[in-house]
This record gives sequence, C-alpha cells and structure tokens, in this order.
Amino acid sequence: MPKLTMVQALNSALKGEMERDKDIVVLGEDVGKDGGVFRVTEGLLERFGSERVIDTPLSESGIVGAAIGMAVSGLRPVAEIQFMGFIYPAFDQIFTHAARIRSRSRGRYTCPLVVRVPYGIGIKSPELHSESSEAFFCHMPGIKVVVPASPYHAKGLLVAAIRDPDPVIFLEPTRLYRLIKEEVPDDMYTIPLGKARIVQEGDEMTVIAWGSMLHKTVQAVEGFDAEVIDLMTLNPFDAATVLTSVKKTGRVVIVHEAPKTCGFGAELSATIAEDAMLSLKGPILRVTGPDVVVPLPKLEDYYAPSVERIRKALEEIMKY
Amino acid sequence: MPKLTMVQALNSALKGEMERDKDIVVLGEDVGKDGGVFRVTEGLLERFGSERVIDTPLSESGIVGAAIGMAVSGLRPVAEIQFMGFIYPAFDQIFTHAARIRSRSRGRYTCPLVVRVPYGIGIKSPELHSESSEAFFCHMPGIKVVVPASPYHAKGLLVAAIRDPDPVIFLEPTRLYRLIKEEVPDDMYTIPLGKARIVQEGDEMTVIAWGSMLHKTVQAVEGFDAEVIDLMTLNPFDAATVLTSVKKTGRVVIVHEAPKTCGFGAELSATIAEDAMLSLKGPILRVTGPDVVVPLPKLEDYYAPSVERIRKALEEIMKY
Amino acid sequence: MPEKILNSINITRLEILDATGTVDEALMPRLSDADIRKMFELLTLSRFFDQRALSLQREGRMGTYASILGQEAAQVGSAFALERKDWVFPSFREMGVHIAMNYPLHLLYQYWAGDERGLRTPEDLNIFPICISVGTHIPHATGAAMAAKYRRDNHAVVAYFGDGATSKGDFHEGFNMAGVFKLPVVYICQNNQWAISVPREQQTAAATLAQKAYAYGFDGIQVDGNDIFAVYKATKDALVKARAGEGPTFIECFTYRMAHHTTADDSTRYRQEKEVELWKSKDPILRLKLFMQKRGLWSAEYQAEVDKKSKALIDEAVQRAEAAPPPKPEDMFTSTQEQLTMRQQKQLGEL
Amino acid sequence: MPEKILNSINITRLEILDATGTVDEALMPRLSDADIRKMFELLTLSRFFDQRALSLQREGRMGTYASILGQEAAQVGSAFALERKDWVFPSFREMGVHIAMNYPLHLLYQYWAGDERGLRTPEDLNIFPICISVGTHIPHATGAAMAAKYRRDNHAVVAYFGDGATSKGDFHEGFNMAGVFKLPVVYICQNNQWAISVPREQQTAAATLAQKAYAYGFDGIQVDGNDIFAVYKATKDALVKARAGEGPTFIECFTYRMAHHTTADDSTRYRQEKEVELWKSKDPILRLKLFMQKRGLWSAEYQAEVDKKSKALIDEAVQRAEAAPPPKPEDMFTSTQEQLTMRQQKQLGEL
Ligand SMILES: Cc1ncc(C[n+]2csc(CCOP(=O)(O)OP(=O)(O)O)c2C)c(N)n1
Ligand SMILES: Cc1ncc(C[n+]2csc(CCOP(=O)(O)OP(=O)(O)O)c2C)c(N)n1
Ligand SMILES: [Mg+2]
Ligand SMILES: [Mg+2]
Repeated sequence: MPKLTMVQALNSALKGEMERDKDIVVLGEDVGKDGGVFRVTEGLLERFGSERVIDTPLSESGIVGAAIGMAVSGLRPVAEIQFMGFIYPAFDQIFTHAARIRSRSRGRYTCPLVVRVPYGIGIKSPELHSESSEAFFCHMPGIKVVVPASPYHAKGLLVAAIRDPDPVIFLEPTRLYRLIKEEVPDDMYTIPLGKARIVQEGDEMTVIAWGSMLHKTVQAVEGFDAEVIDLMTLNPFDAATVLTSVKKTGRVVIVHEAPKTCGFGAELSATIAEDAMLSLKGPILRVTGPDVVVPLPKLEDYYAPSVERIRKALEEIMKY
Repeated sequence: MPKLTMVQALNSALKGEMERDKDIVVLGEDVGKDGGVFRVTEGLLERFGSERVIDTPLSESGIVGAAIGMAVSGLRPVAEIQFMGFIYPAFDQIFTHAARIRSRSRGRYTCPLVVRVPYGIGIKSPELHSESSEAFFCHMPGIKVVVPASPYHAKGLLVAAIRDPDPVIFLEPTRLYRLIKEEVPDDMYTIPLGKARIVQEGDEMTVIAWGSMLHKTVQAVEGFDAEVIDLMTLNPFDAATVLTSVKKTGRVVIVHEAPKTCGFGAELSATIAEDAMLSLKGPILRVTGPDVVVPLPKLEDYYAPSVERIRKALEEIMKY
Repeated sequence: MPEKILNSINITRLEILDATGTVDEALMPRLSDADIRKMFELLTLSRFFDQRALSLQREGRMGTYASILGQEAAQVGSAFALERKDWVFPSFREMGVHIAMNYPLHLLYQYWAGDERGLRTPEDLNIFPICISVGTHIPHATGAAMAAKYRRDNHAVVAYFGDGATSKGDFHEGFNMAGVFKLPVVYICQNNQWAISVPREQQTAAATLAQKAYAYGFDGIQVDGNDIFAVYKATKDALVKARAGEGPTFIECFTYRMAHHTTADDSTRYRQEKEVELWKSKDPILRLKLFMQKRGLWSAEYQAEVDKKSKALIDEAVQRAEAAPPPKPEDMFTSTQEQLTMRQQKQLGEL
Repeated sequence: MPEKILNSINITRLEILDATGTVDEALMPRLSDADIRKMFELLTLSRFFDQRALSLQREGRMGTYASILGQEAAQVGSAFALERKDWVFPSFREMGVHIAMNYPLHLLYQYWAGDERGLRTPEDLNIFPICISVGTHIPHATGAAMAAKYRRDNHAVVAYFGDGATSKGDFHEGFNMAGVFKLPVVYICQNNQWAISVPREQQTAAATLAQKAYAYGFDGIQVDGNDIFAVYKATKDALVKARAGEGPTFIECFTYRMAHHTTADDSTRYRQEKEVELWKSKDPILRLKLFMQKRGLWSAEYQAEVDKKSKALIDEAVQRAEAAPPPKPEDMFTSTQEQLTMRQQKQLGEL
C-alpha cells in the first residue's frame, strides 16, 4: 500500500469518488487550475474537466449557496472554503438553508453537500488562516461535522461524507496536511460518520481530542495509563464510546485548540456531567486555546495547547 | 414610577441615552418611520432626526459592517437586526471585525457597538423568527452577550451596553416584550454587564436561566427550595455567582430554549464540572430545546421547554 | 469628458397592455383566447386566495400572512411562461406563482397557518420551499442552473424576490456567478416599491433595479408589472434565451404592494393613502378585464362563473387544510437528517 | 427594440501618461515639480520596500508576504491625493498607500513578520488595520463615511481592495448604502487582473469593474492604473466631489500583479509568462521616469540619490523591526476587550 500524506489521501478520495459518480462536482476558489492552495484538488481539473471542477469567483456565500442549489437539484457538490477564517460569510447559507432544507421541505428536498475547510493553527500563516471554529457548526441541527486526524481516516471519512445524504462540514487540519505519511489503500473505503475511535486503550483516564490536537495528545499521554479517543465526528458525536470509556476510567481530559468558552469541549463535558456523573472521580478538565483572538505567527505557539500543557492537566486529574 | 413593558423600557433607554450623547445613532431596517417592527425605536426619528435614526436598506451584513465603521470612527451605533434569524448574514462582520478590531489594532481602534436583536420562540411567527442562538456569540472572544428578562433589567442593561467600550450583542426576548409590566425609573441607570442576579435564594438546587426561560423557571420552582439565577450576561458570564450557589446547593439544572447540543448550557455545565465538581450531588441537568430546526407555530409549544418539563428535571435532580 | 468610452448601456422598459385595456399589437405575444382566459382565471383565483387568507387571519385561523394584492399579474404572468419541470425558487410573497404552477391550494393555507407540511412540494413540481430570509435563495437558483446546465436537461430556473432583496449580498453573489457561468436562469424581481416601511428610493440610489444586471454582464429589463402581457413576454423571451444557452436575464416587474406588508404591519405609519389610491387605477386584473371586454372574451356571466369556480376551489382548499390532523411532535425531528441521531431519539422520548 | 429607454450609461477610461512617458496635457492635473519628484521617490521607496520584504521572506525572516510589484502607481498615486486625516481602509496589498501616507515602515515589516503590533496605526493617521478577509472592510468605509457626514468633519474616506473583492456580498452592501446615503467615500479597486489563480474575466462577466457602480446609482470610472497622473487625478476629483457632499465614486485602477499572489503561491501553475512580459513594458515607475527625463526632472545622479535614500530608510526599518523584542503571551489577551475577563486572567496565569 502506498504511504500518503493527508493531502494525497484526500485527493485520492476525491478522484475515486468522482470516477464513481458523475454527480459529484467540486467547486471553490482556486480549486481548478491551481489545484487548491493546498493542492488537495490537484489534477482534478485535468481529469474531470471544468464542468465538474469549478473555479468560482471570490464569493463564499455564493459558493455554498450555489452548492446548495446544486445539491437540491440532484448533484453532489463538494465545495471548498479556502480557510476556516473565510467560512463566516457562508454561515447564513449553512445555517439557514443547508441545515434546514430537508426539514423545511418535509423531506422532499435534501442537501447532500460537503463543505471542505482547512482549519487550525500551526502553519505560521496570516490572520484568519488559523481558526478552529467547529463548535459553531455543532450547534446547527441538520449539519454534520467531521474532523480527520490522519491520512487513512481522512480518506475514509471524506468518502463517507460525500456519500452521506445530508450536509457535512469537513474540517481538514492544515498542520497535518503534510506532517504524517501513512499507508492508505488505493481503493475507496468508508469510515462511518458518527463513530469515534479508541486510539489507545487505558484505564486511568479518558482523553478526548480530534484533528491536529490528537497528535499532541498522543505524545502527552506517554507514561499515563490513558484511554485516548479520536472523536472524528463532532456532530453527531459518539456519546456511547465516550461514556463507556469515562465510566471505566472515571477521569476526563478534553483537548481542543478553539477558545475555551463554548468550544466543543463544553458539550462533551456537559454530556459527561449529565450522563456519567456518578462515575467521575474528579473534575472534567479542558485544555484549550484561551479566550482570545487567534494570534499571528509570533504568538501562535503560546495559543495552541502544547504537549506540556496537556501533560499538566493529566497530572492534575491523577490527583483525584 | 411608571409601569412599563419591556418595549417601553428599551425605548426609554434609547431615548435617554440619545439625549445624553449625540454620538449615539440608531440604524437598521424599519427603525425610523415605522419605529421598528416591535416599536422599540418608536418616536426616535421624530425626536432625533434622520441623521441619527437611520432606516437602512435590507442588508444585515451592511448594517453591522457600517456600524463597525461608525464605531471605529468615534460614534456609538446601536444597530437593530430585525429578528435573530436574520443575524447570520452579519455573522462574519461580528466575528471577523467587531470582535477583533481592538485586538487587531492593538488598542488603537475600538468598537463600541450594540447590536440589538429580538430573539426567541413564543409569538407564533414565521420561520426564522423564533431563533435563540446566543451560544454562537459566546464563542467569540471580544463579544459580550446580554439577555434581559424583565423591563427593569432591560433598561439598565441596555444603558450599560451602550456605554460599554466594546461590542455587545443585546438579545431581547420577543415573548416578554409586552408580557410583563414593571416599575421602571425614568432616569438612566445601569446594571453592570458580567454580573448575574439571584432571583430567589434557595438551598437545595441551583437553577440557571435567562431571557424568557427565566419566567417559566420561576414558575417551575414553586414548591422547591431552589436558588434561581438570572444570568443576564452570557459572555462573559458570572462564574463566581454560579459556582458559589452550586457549592451551596450541590444540584444544578440549566434551562434554555436553544437546541441542546453546544447550547450555552453546555458551557455552564462544563464550567461547573471543572470548578465545582466535588460539591455536586448528582448530574448536571439541562432542560433545553431539542436538536431540531425550530418549528413553525403549530409545533412551537412542543419545542420550547415547558414549565412541566422543567419541573420534571427538578424532581429528577432531587433524587440525588 | 475627453475620456475614452469603454461601454454603453441602455436600460429599457417594456409595456404592452395599458390601464385602459389597450395593447400595443406590435409587442403583443402570441397567446390564444384560451390562454388569455386561463390567465384571467388564475389572476382571479390568486386574488380569491389572498382575500380568504386575510380573512382567515383576522379570524385567528391563520398566522401572519403576506398579501399579494396588486402583484398578481407579475406572478401569474411570469409563471405562465414556465414549463412544469422548471425549477422555481420563490420568496414568501409569490402565491400567484404557486397557483399558476398548480401547487395544491390547501398546502399553501396549511403553510401559512404555521405547518411545515404545507411546504412539501408534490413530486411533479420543482418548486422550492418558500424562503423567508430575504434574498438568500438567489444563489440556490444559480446553483440549480449550474446543475441544469451540467446535465443539459433543458430545465430553466427562476428565482423570485422583492425590491428589498436586491440590497442583499446574496443577490450580488448569486447574480455574479450566473453571469460568469452564463447560466440558464431568470431572476424576477417583484419591485412593489416597498420593503416593509422602506420605499424603493431608499433601498438603492440606482434609477432602476433592472440596471443592476449590467454589473454582472447580462441584461436587465424593467416591465410594467401590472401588465400581464409584458410580464409574460419578458419572461418567455428570457426563458428561450436561457434554454438556448445564452445566459441569465434579470426582469424587474414594476408593481405595487397594495396591502400592508403583512397582517402584522400597519402601513399607514409610513405611507400615504393617496399613493395607494393612485395604484388602484393600475390594477392588473381590471386591466386584463378591460382588454378581454374589448376582445369579446369577457361577460358578466363569465365573470360570475369564474368567481364561483374560484370560490369553490378556495372553499375546498380551506376545508382540506383545516381538516388536516395537527402535526405531531415527532414531525419536528423526522426530517432533520435522513436518520435521527441517538440524541434526538432520546429527546423525542422525553417530550 | 421598441421598448422605452429609461436610462443610459457610459463607462469611461482615463489615461494621461502613456508607456513612452508622454502626457495628455489637456488632462494633466496640476502638480509641481516637487510633487512629481515626491511621487517618484514614493514609488521607488515602495518598490524597495517590496523587494526587501520578498528577500526577507526567502531568508525565513518574514512570513507569507503579498507583493505590490507593478501596482505602485495605483497605490501611491491615489494616496497622494489624500489628506493626512482622511480615513483609509486598506486590504493586504496596499503597502504603497501606507508608504505614501507615511505609515512607519518598520511597523509594516513587523506586521508581515507575524506581529500584530505592526498594525497599531500612529495616532496622527486614520489608517485602519490591514484587512485579510477579502472585501469585508468595504462596509466599514461606508460606516466611517456615515460618521464623517454626520459630524460634518470634512474627512473623506477611502477603501482599497482587489478585483476579487468585487464579487463579495460586502462589496455590494457597502456600495449600496453609500449610494443611498450619498456618502463622502471613494472606493478604489486595484484590478490587477488576478485573484490568486482566477483571472479577471472569470471573476465577473461585466466588461469593466467600473460599471458596477451604476448598480448603486453613482459613478464608476476606469483609469490606467500604471499611470500615476490618471490615478491621482481621478482620486483627487472623487475626493473633491466627496467633500462637496456629492456622493461616492468608484475608481477601477487597471493594473497588473507582476509577482506571485503571495510568497506561498506559484503563479506559473495558472498563468502564462508572456502575459507577465507584456505588462513589464507598462511598468509604472519606468513610465514616470521617462516623463521626468523629458521634463528634465530625472538624471542618473538623482536616481542614485533616490535609491540610496530609499535603501537607507529600508535598512533602518528592517533593523528596527527586527530589534523589537518579541511579543509577550499577555499581548494575546490585553486587547480583547478594554478589560480582561476573570476567565482570561485565569487563562493567562495558566500559560
Ligand atoms: C434577511 C432578512 N432580513 C429581514 C427580514 C424581515 N423582513 C421580512 S420581509 C422584509 C421586507 C422585504 O422587502 P422586499 O424584498 O421588497 O419584499 P416584499 O416584502 O416587498 O415582497 C423584511 C425586512 C427577513 N425576512 N429576512
Ligand atoms: C473572504 C476571503 N476569502 C478568501 C480569501 C483567500 N484569498 C486571499 S487573497 C485572495 C484573492 C484576492 O484577490 P483580489 O481581491 O483580486 O486581490 P489581490 O490578491 O489580487 O490583490 C484570496 C482568495 C480571503 N483572504 N478572504
Ligand atoms: Mg418590496
Ligand atoms: Mg486581484
């Protein structure tokens, strides 16, 4: 099996799916001739032509809005928003329409749309190129939110997202785009949405992470008897796997890079506090970005949770 | 003292503040000649003229964007978004600019902007007229979120919001606009942002609510020895008051009308689970709207937490 | 100015049928007597629908409602030009379009009474659910037209919206993409001169709305929106052009909102009664009636028959709408996604 | 077409200084020799600034950087028309504007090296922080112009943005409000023909960007953006108009992005080298030099002196930027709001 980076794995998912189903089209800024600013869509234009690989005007609301119109009339668009910091202009289209079309039409219309979004800190880029705002989209009934943490999972989750009958926000951690290579099958395969995976088993604590934070988490737990969960789908998230683990370990640390207040860690914590309270030995700790504007490169290392900050929380929780 | 509805109290706050400071301007759709679709801005155009009470085109992003430009150049705009369901087009302006201008300019520019937004279910209105999406704005460092639950508090909080040096999203529960009358001083007064109030003291449980849910909560706790907290400011919220109460009672129920997943209740619960875990006698319960698209009038009574659903949770928590 | 001229643009207005019922024969589109009668009957039915909705609302039997009074020709006339399988993206004040497309009347009443089930379009129509958030459906029409073009399925796409919607960013982004990709789409603006209390001149400083199309490299035209023949012709021409692969068109129907914005509005707060009076004489149905009279297509008996038929259809629709069993709480959940989440299942159980 | 013409619009282009350095005297704005020299020096300094930024980036001493090569005249020429207290809302590719307004050079380098402190505009200037999110600052200019108009403070407002920005909803909403309220604002588009890999013709089907202004009821004009006199004159005229209360103007500077989109981009993937070659002969600095030569304002010694002075300023700025102590973690917190929240205080303690 070839070893691929996440960029290559995503590219392979798109190619394979587009071969399979000609209703799949890709659209966004610079996705065609340029192959995407991160090259995730490289080679697609040459292979599938400009009717299926569409360089759009600079127009995020228009991109998502048009993709909704395509999805409703039977295509399966995969839209790219160039960076998560530029998804906000499309927030209205996602909330007001993508999330609600099935409901509003009582099932007559559906919106099988994937919005791919590079996200996260760690590549020393300009303002608004480092956001991690997954929590917003998890508060939208009707929207699925998926975040892969490795090349293998990236491909399987993207294929699953494309085949999903409902809208999916697919977040790609830019820091991991080329950081790791991993064996990735040439064939198409799916990893089911809504299921978490246990990255390593352990008995003394449950540590939950996703995307690029997963890797720091895996480093940080060395020396602890920790069960590490890669959530993979944030909405709807796999509460069963989380709760089972928490009931076993009695200790929880949640790691994410978004600002703490109302980050997705809050929902995880609240779910645990509601459904597994009696198993808990101590507080539910969150290791997160601070409640500040995501800084420019010179300060970015202070912003994102470090291995060291995660370890501190693990040590803290072991006091209980 | 006159007894006023919330609409009248808000109107009185706007009038009084505009008399005091001619840098305050009001802008939005139908805020001028029509006096606002709920009449909150009634009489302002006649009193202050069309340079200060500005009927804008139908353009939410433009309204907030222009208000930001005004705020940065020294005015104190109070923008109205006609219903919370129509704030999403302005999401980008709020997140990308209002929240970040002070930070991005390292303090050279500030954004003393108030965005008034009628919100919530309960007045049998069309689609997107019943949203309660406060949690989105609580996940934006730099943005304050305020929700009054009575005429008296509405006035004091709005005056405080207008005088605040930073951007405030000011949510007005439409269901309460005319439901209650209360004594409201003619003079201007402020209720500090960031402080909760204890509506009634109690020893056996802490029940937290805001906006229109507060009233259902107050009804529901009858017969229980409950401490009821009206949060008033959601971001930054008054963790001290909440934690002190929880440490006393050991039991928590949180009530809100937004969908459960990633609602603001999650943050409250997570904060308690992090900082007051050892005082808890049982799970932290949330009584919320379900994770669905807010329905049209025929189903709205099933959607919003009812007094009965709240009582069930209170009974449940008393089992611990 | 001694500068070079790069481009010249003329914005035109189309009128065929005037207020006295006289037509400009040179411009008159080809329509059989039966077509014209059908148009009249659809206009009448639309008005009956509207009047009944208003009275049901007053009786508390319906929710907030947005009247189409005065705009019937702009709606029926344009929809009359459509094929059954064309995609239609309406706003909330286009029931004349629904009616002309044969959307079940009882579903319209059900919707306006606050029941989502009224928005489930029958399978043989491609009408999108009513869009409440002003202008945000315009990019959907653009996307549907991209799909139609990609599939070469010869469906055209039409989006309807008001003058207020032209101020929205989504109008801009949707129009711009339609121009870039030369899409088979027709954008129809019901310029009824008001967006709640904001008059057209305060909505934009452009002399016409039609001229906004040129910002996107395609044609815009203003038509007398109370002239059903002009509306029909402009739409028909635009659809022919769309199907021929010649790109989008923007049609500004110059009309007037005769009623309050909705039943929750009081328009006397912001506009003069005399303005409304002025427009009464331009009534679109009256105008067609005068024309038909001259052509011998109208008689008192015919009118009575049309009225009777309309009333019967409306009576039946109201009855059917009101006889529908109330929606069930699970209806809130069932179409969030294809499948309920575990959490939703639990929440449903708790209700 | 037999339809009535409602409105006619001509879109024009202004050119004064051609590629050979010859000017159209009839159009030439009033500028002293000192002014012209100053313009030349600012152009040169801008180019030096840019070249140094690119080489610092290559050496790993700076972050991703967006070159202004080829656009210097469109930036310096327009900024030259501004008063010091005017409000300027730049995008990320307008360092020539900053330089012409005398924004501290070292702050610019600091910013591009990834340090927010570079965006703190000195008190005597009203330049807004660089806007990364394309086009979203356009409504801010509109709002600042509303404030200026309300206060009658005679400040004009200018927003700068690229051709790509014209596709954004915020462009539309900001422009439309400026038209409605007849605001003292000048919108300046740097049409450099590319938005990353998307060429101007795929950005919009409109023949010119200038014509987009007519959708909002005000004037748009295209100018040769490599012609500093045309840019200066169009801006000056627009500012006079703005200050006289006659409303907004849109200026499309027709220019070219000579470099890659940013240092993270490889433009050979999507455009032909020969297109870039073609534009080399239209270089804005070369053109002014040829003109000055004819006028006797340029000599080899003068050039050497200007180069030397520019280099010294740049050296000093780089040194100063790099000598700044690194920002401290608390800097992330301190200007979120006027005061730290309790939670932020705690978080700061935990770092
Ligand atoms: C995005 C958005 N903002 C505000 C509203 C509230 N609102 C409903 S209709 C309306 C005016 C619409 O005017 P226009 O587009 O001319 O349509 P008309 O009502 O005249 O048919 C407004 C402001 C809304 N529904 N959507
Ligand atoms: C809202 C938004 N979307 C996408 C981007 C990513 N991006 C940065 S620059 C750019 C192209 C901008 O083109 P243009 O407006 O012509 O300006 P230029 O770069 O040519 O100066 C894009 C797509 C962004 N910064 N902001
Ligand atoms: Mg209207
Ligand atoms: Mg460009």
